[in-house]
Amino acid sequence: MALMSYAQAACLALAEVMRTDGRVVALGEDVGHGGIFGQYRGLRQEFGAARVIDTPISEATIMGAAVGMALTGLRPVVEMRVVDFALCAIDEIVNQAAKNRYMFGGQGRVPLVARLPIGIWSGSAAQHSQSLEAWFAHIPGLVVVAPATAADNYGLLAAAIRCGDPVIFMEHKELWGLQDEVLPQRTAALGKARIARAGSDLTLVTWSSMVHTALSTAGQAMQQGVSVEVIDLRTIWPWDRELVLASAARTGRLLVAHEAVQAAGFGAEVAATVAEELGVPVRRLGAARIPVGYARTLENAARISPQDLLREMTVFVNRGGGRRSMA
Amino acid sequence: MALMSYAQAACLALAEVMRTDGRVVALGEDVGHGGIFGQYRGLRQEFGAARVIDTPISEATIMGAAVGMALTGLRPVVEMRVVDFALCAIDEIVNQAAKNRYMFGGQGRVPLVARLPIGIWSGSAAQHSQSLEAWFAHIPGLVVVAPATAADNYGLLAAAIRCGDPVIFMEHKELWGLQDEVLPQRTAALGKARIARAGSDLTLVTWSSMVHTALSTAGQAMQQGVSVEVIDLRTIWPWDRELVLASAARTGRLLVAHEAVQAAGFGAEVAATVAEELGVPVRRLGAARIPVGYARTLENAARISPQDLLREMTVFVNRGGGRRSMA
Amino acid sequence: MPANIPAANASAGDHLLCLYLTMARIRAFENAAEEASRGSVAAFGATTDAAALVRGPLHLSTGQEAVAAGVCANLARGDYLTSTHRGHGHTLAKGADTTAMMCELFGRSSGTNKGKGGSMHIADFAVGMLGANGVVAAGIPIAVGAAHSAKIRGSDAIVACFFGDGAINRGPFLEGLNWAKIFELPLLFVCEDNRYSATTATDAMTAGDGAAERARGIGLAARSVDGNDVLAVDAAARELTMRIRSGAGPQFLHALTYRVKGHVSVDAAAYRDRGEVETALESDPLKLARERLRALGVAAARIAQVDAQAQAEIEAALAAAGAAPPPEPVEAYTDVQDTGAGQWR
Amino acid sequence: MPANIPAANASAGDHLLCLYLTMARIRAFENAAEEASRGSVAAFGATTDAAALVRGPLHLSTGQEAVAAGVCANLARGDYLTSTHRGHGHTLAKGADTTAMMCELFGRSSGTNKGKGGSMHIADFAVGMLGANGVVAAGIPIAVGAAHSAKIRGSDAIVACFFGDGAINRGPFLEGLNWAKIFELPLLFVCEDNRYSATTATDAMTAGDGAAERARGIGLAARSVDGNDVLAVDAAARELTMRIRSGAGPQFLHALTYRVKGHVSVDAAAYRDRGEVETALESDPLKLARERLRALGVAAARIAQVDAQAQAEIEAALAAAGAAPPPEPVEAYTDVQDTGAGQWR
Ligand SMILES: Cc1ncc(C[n+]2csc(CCOP(=O)(O)OP(=O)(O)O)c2C)c(N)n1
Ligand SMILES: Cc1ncc(C[n+]2csc(CCOP(=O)(O)OP(=O)(O)O)c2C)c(N)n1
Ligand SMILES: [Mg+2]
Ligand SMILES: [Mg+2]
Repeated sequence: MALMSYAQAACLALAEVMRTDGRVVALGEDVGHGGIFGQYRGLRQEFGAARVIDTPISEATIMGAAVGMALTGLRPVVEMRVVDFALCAIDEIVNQAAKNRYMFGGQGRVPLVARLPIGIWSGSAAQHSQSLEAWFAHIPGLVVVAPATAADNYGLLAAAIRCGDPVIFMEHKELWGLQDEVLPQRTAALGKARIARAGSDLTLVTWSSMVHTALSTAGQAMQQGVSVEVIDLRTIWPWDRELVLASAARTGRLLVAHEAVQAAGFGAEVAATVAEELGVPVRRLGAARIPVGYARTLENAARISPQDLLREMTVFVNRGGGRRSMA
Repeated sequence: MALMSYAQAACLALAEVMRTDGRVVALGEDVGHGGIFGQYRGLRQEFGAARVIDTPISEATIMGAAVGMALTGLRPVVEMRVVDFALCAIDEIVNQAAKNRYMFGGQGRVPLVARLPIGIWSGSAAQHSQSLEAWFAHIPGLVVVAPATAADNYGLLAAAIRCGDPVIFMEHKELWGLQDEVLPQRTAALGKARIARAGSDLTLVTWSSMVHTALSTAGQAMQQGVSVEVIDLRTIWPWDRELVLASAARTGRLLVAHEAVQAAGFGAEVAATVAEELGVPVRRLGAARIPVGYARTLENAARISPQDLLREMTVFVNRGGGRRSMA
Repeated sequence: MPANIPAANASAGDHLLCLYLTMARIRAFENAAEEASRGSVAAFGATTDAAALVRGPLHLSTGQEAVAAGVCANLARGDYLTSTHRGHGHTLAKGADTTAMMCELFGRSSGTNKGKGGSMHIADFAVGMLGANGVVAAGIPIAVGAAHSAKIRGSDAIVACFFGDGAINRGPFLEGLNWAKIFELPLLFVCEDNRYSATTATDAMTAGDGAAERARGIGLAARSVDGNDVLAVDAAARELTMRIRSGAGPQFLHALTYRVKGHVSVDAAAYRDRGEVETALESDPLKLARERLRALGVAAARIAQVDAQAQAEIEAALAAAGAAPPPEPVEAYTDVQDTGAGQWR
Repeated sequence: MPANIPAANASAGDHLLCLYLTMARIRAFENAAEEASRGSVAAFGATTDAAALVRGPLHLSTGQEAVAAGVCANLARGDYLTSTHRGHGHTLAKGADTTAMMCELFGRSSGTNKGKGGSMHIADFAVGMLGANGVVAAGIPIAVGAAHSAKIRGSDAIVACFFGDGAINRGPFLEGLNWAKIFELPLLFVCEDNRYSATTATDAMTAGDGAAERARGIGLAARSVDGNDVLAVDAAARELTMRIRSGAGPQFLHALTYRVKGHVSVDAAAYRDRGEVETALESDPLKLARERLRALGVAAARIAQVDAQAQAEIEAALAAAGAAPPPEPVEAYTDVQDTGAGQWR
């Protein structure tokens, strides 16, 4: 058990897997110098330039090459820095990595992990702030992971590398420095959510950085007599339907909150499923459908604030899940 | 009023707008020879190679150049052949076209229409068969259109070219030959759905090619005593919430059906919204989360069949919207 | 079936006959596929016929067989290859089984891809053929990765990467060549230049002096060759693959040929001059090879025998494919992914 | 403020002084921005300070001013320019208002972008500056489109497209150059080669003989120039822009310079040799220009006066930006799109 940062936890997971599995390589821009967030620190020193590969600024080829590596016996971990730049490699993710195994009738497999950090990164404006997990959840062939803690970044990254199919691994850019206790050798299971806080009035499903807002806000809600069960989804696809449905059946209300734009966000999938399966009242809280602006006031308008979340929880429980305006 | 095909209707709309607005140009691979589906037939002859521009196979630059053209006084109509190839131009769509106006504080605007045909195109397998409208609905700055008829392909394409902001215009590859009556000069309004068939037991929201399945199936359902109101959404973003909510409030049940993968598809947005706002029972019917296979049996497994849709409608109405298994 | 790699000590005639068999097999295979695909796809004004046995867009490499045959004669089974949408020839030349390929085009579960891919995604990983690709230029980064992997793993496999003249205008061409060169990867780039990209004459869309010059601008050694002369392709490929095997890094081959048919089988290619095609047919690679074989003293009967062998193979493949069952619908849910696969809507 | 375009009949000294003012203004602007950005962003081990006035990643062009000044001196107001993440210099040199730019960096609604863009998206469409860009190489296709548009519209505007040495390894570089050449567009490509791409020395990531050679491989005429010598850049740009204006099609300029600071303001650039930086500082473009000015007989006092003018402008800009109000939250919902905009969740 050791206290470490979200970035350090990723380094540790990668280092441990690389020590025991010679097929694992890391590639991307600036990984050789430790990555600009320190998420590859020390790896070049330990594993050398042949396995911790600095690449040209060629996102399409970074991802495409990783597919070729994966098909021929390696297990590449691909760094894209921010999901926004991975948009330069979308054909390679969606048409190649995700479909290869199927399209070729299982002749090959593509065991790669693509690290596509999401989230608002203070003051970085529209092109460095997106959360696009819903996109990848929509694509057959992809596993999608969004860890909220250092412990999960450790455990889920290790699990992702071992997965055997392409995993879109979405760290959050404002969590790199977050510290918590990591239990080495404890890999988390893909597809399993975690009840981060138990409660009885409302099930709040969330993931990534929003988990922390949810936990602090749930404490405040409790003071107002509203007991919130917070579920950290951890894996976006496959998401833990059983756990979520069981919780929502128990509490009778479902709220999904995420940093991504609400319109066509993954919250819609969770809410729609719960509505279909249980018929209990559902609500969503996601970002307005606006790009992330630069000025602090604008950026804040694109964020879900703790106040927004608290209001949504308490109003929902107190009104019993009725309509809300189309503001 | 003239009977014409979906492809001809698009040609007509484009030709008419090009005649009256010198800023409109068309560009893409093979548009000079009429487009491989005939959707640009005759335009090169009428407007010349300077305005009907054959391009290299450079999707990123086709889209990026269209952004530069739009910023400097033109109104480009961009051909991508199938949405799958537009994945080679996603940065240009999402980070550039969609965000430009906002990011630069309204200094410029990007009045372009990107034609990204969707849908299963018989026997074309995984990389030529996707329906990705949900992706674009998730991106602030984009309008998303999916016409189901020749009349709408005419009216909505003309409206899209006049829109002033980037429009993702998603024709369906298996509708090119579909014929119906087109009323020239009648532009459709973006954002307005259409009640394609009135009914009282169930609201069925759908779009694109699935509208035709819905209409024929609704007839069969009627014979079984189930009255289905079919709404052709036409514009995916902004979608016509008012019309859908009013209909669902009236019928008391909402079913959304689409050809796209159900998981994180746009049906989730519609279903979640209706559940949130009305609390009426909702269901979705979209494709399984599998790539589209080549063999007919496999391709059919990735399609929503009329039988699937009929079963879903009748079971829904007869059981009163209860649970369904997680098959 | 084994790839046709001429024996090192073969006579000139036997050597060429071996290459000729590969070409004849490709020609026969594609002729049969074209026949079985009538009405396969709606495009270029064609309407579809639900009864077509081979479905979807079918891209034929008729007239380009010498490139596939000549290059692949210099690849071992353990070497890798990536291809394009026009990949039957590359796949056959790399040694894939004709029957399994025909089954794939017929959408049978006995196909190379279990019926999941069809013509545009034909592949046979067992012989190192890592796949045709429906996206222009998308095979390039994959080939780069396969070569990088070989280098990292210390394998002596090399990779051949085929792409068209149109593909050199897509970004991955630049990125892939640059990458291959800085890491000095064991990779042969082959630009199979048939002068057309769909309905467009590629020349007008291509700045500069073409593929080889572009490759040189990125620091690669590049050679041009008459892509209809199978011996010339074979000789160039031999030299380049030997260089690659000796550690000289990536090499580039520009093979000039001609797309005799339309872009897809339903394309009548009305946009080009019929005379152009007729001139091109004069240098049909099979015709040229037959002339050369005769000049080398190979008897007409032996050539006819090879033609007949190729034809018989294809007949057998057609019969097998026609009789094979289609995949069960449940197979639509396999090989998607292990975690969170398939069925869930 | 007007762009500094030296008068045609200016003396050599006045001509250079005019270019020098542009460089001094950029230097002063970026020094002030850097100061105001302390603690702006978490990366390279830095932690953030919520009080930073300039937020987010700040990419400084310190030491590269001669490229912006020399090229833009040859652009008219109606000409267009696209830039990179490192775009302050290009924007100022194109004639954008210093105060509006500083307001933008401070996130004020009086900023060029109304506070919506910040440093990475700085733009001033009024002077033809179509935007910095947070995505490497993304400005290239946009510039191509602007030039194509000028050609179609029969406008006599030309376009300058700036990008870094790292950008030449991304696909759009190839695609954009090819496109510009086949359509013979009025476009000046400027590779501002500061030898680094973030923490990586670009040379090791770049195959072949570099940007100019690569451009030639795609059929463009290309020139290389000492990017720290503002007169050399100016002269080269003059020649190339004149060619473009006379209809010669796209031209390519490779300007060699050096990134004196870290990749972003919080990057201490510990990955490179301090000596390398010190050597580079000896050919600082402002220092070189001052020496040249003295040699041309311009009095030290006149140079100091220009320095003071630049400094005063920036002080005024800082004061105005400090006093300006931030955008109202409601402005977050404007300029998204007209149809189906903003507020809906
Ligand atoms: C990225 C992408 N853009 C467009 C297409 C449509 N398309 C398929 S083949 C083709 C022409 C390719 O030309 P070339 O590379 O010369 O190969 P050839 O067809 O001549 O073998 C085009 C444009 C595609 N498949 N992928
Ligand atoms: C497509 C893309 N990949 C990666 C990045 C991250 N990034 C920002 S600047 C930069 C280095 C760019 O190098 P160069 O083009 O030489 O420009 P310079 O920073 O030296 O001005 C990188 C890798 C990005 N912004 N966009
Ligand atoms: Mg070709
Ligand atoms: Mg640089």
